[in-house]
Amino acid sequence: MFKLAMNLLVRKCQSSKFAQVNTGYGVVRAIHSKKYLLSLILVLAQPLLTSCSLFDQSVSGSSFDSHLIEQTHSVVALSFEAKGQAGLDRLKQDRTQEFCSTQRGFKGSTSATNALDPQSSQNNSIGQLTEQLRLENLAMIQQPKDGNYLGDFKRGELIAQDGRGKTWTDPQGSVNGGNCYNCHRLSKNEISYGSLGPSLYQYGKLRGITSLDVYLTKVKEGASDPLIQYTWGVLMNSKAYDLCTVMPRFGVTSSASAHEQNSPILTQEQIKDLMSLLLDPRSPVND
Amino acid sequence: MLCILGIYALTGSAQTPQPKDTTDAALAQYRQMLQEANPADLYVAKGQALWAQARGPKAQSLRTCDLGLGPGVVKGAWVRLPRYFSDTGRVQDLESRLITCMHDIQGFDEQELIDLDFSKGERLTIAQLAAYVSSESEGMPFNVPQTNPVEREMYAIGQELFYMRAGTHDFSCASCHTQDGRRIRLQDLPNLSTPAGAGFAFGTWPAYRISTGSIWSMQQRLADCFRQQRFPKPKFASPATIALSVYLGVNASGQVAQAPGLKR
Amino acid sequence: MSDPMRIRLQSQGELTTVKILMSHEMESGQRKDDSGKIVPIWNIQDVIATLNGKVVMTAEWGGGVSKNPFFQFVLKGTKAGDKLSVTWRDNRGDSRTDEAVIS
Amino acid sequence: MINTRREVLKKSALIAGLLMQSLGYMRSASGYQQNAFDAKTVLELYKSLGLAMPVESKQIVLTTPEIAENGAVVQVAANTSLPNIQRWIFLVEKNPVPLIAIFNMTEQVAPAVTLRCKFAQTSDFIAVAQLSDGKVYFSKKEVKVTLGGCGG
Repeated sequence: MFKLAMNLLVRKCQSSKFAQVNTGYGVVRAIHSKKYLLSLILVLAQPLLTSCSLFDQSVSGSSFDSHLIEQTHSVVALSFEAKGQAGLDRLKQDRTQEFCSTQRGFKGSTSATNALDPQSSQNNSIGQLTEQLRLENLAMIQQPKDGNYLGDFKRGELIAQDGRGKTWTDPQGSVNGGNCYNCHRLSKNEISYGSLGPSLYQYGKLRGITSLDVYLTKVKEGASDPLIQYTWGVLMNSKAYDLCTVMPRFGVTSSASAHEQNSPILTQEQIKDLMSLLLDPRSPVND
Repeated sequence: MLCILGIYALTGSAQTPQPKDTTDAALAQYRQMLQEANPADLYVAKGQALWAQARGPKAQSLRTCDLGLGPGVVKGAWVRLPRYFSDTGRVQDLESRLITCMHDIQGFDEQELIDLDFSKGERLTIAQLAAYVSSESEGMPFNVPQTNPVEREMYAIGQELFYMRAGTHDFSCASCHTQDGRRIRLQDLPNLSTPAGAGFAFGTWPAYRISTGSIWSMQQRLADCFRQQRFPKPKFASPATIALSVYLGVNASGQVAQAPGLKR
Repeated sequence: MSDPMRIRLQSQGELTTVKILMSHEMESGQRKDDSGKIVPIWNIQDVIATLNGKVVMTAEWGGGVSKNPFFQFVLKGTKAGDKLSVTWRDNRGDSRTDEAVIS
Repeated sequence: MINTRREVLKKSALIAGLLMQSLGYMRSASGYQQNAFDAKTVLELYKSLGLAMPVESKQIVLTTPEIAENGAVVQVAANTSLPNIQRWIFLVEKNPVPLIAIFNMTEQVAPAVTLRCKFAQTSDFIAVAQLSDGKVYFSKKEVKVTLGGCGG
């Protein structure tokens, strides 16, 4: 019965909002004229509020206006069209995306503060949710099938330079780039780098990989070496370390972001090449 | 576990001196040289001529087009857009309002204009008209109205959209545009949540794009942002893009209009 | 029909700086289209500037000049009322002349 | 802003006459030097223009950006204190076609010219000054062309 009521409400919401709007051009008029009716429905159906929305109130947190979020999603549904490989399914958010849409501080800073300080965060529900979602992301990380974490730094540099992939103008099935230079400084010679993320110049060198011997030892102990594990993990799924970081999850797909036959942005082989770019003492990053 | 991760955190300890200042200074020099003469002026001239020219199935000019300050008033109209129009019953940005005028006055088919590609045919016309109209507000402060409840609603929706994370890369507008002084590659990323950043962004489109050698409108700018965001394609003059424009325009309140701009 | 140039003049004493924006594709002849075919060169080849009917400068341009070209030079010994005329001609035989008067 | 642009009246006999005169001048006096614009290297280019090997001169001052955010539009300028300059030749050394432009100067213009040109990659910009006595000088400056935009 409850489910039926919810379904009815969903249909009610949709029919009231989609009435005049098949061009996507008259939506605001539609929202305007139906506004009070819609508000009334929402007030009467307070416990069912979220059924109009993609949002789950337990995820979005209580400080957000569910009516507004629901309106926003209606506007989104009317405003976008699938093009090339960019289908409308991309607008469906997973729990991490939903939650992080409500966390509005900037999360890509170069400061060392980790958003996941368990001391302060576990005292409140947002903190608990953050930790829960972070662990979900951590569980998504796969280790390399062959136990080898490293590839070729020269290929890694090309992947780091390449910012293409997954847009509606990129051909389906084309190889995606890593976008690394968009946000990070990596090598000494490339001056065209962004500053949304921290500098990764001398990433390996600054973390103790001072010689080829050290590097080769780490290669051997990849599965148990903390630096290898951390670097691999961040490249595979940055959200496992800092939930709302602006860095994409390069090696995993969540249930909701299971776009394009479930393919992550980068393959495991590409991520291995990026590992070498960051860690190999012969890489331009560690020059 | 978290302690170990902290030591190696990608954020933080890897800071080394970056030669950013010299690069930024050199880029500023490059941009300054091009500001001396902006090819967008060529499109302003075309837009001005198109505004006055009898065109469309009804062979009329746009001299009676109401951009919000009354029929035919162009000066100062752009810094008060998007706004609510009672004749259409919705909030419109400059480009959607131009479509209304081209339909009502000149007899063009609205849906055809919406379905065209950017930079082609009548859509290039719209971009040129937008360049002209925006140039007629040069130096004026933004004053995008929030008097009508629908205008306030559109602002709130625009803000939600700005922070909405989705797609293959988990990006939102906010991912790149909520901090001061950041770049993507060498391009400055304005902080669109501040008046200065929103003024710089909203107040300089339409702009001449060096990389494409053409005039780009705000609608085209937003569409390409969504492309890079790995979202599906926003429809031209769709409510989502207009809501975002309201968000940006209101955030830019008091900032001086400098369009048409010149961009990479 | 070609679009008009934008000519700006800034005089200081007897020197006048001439800034010209021209509307032209300036296709380099090096670029490939989506199907991989070279887009044929289409560029302004000749530019001529006259002051009161007398030639003061000519130029030959290749496909390496940027799209919507910007070109600046300085006239000497100018006075108010002098009339500058600028003409370009491209490799398709299209041409355009615009004028400006020194104030 | 000083803006005295005027649209040409297409039917003006005066302008039409001037146009004819101008084009006539261009064909007779200079003639487009296609060979020079076909040259693939700087040396080939000097040869096709019949120039002596230019000598580097500090009296040529170039104004170029150190870094170009986009190689499609790079503003370059040359000025000189050398006397009696007859021609400026602008080159971008590493372009597939190095020759950008030739300016034939007269005494009615100052020896300063500014132009926007394309850089296919990081390259030296070279400005060659040919004087009326036939002597040839040059100056060069590197412009770094960077990758830009989200697409890399």
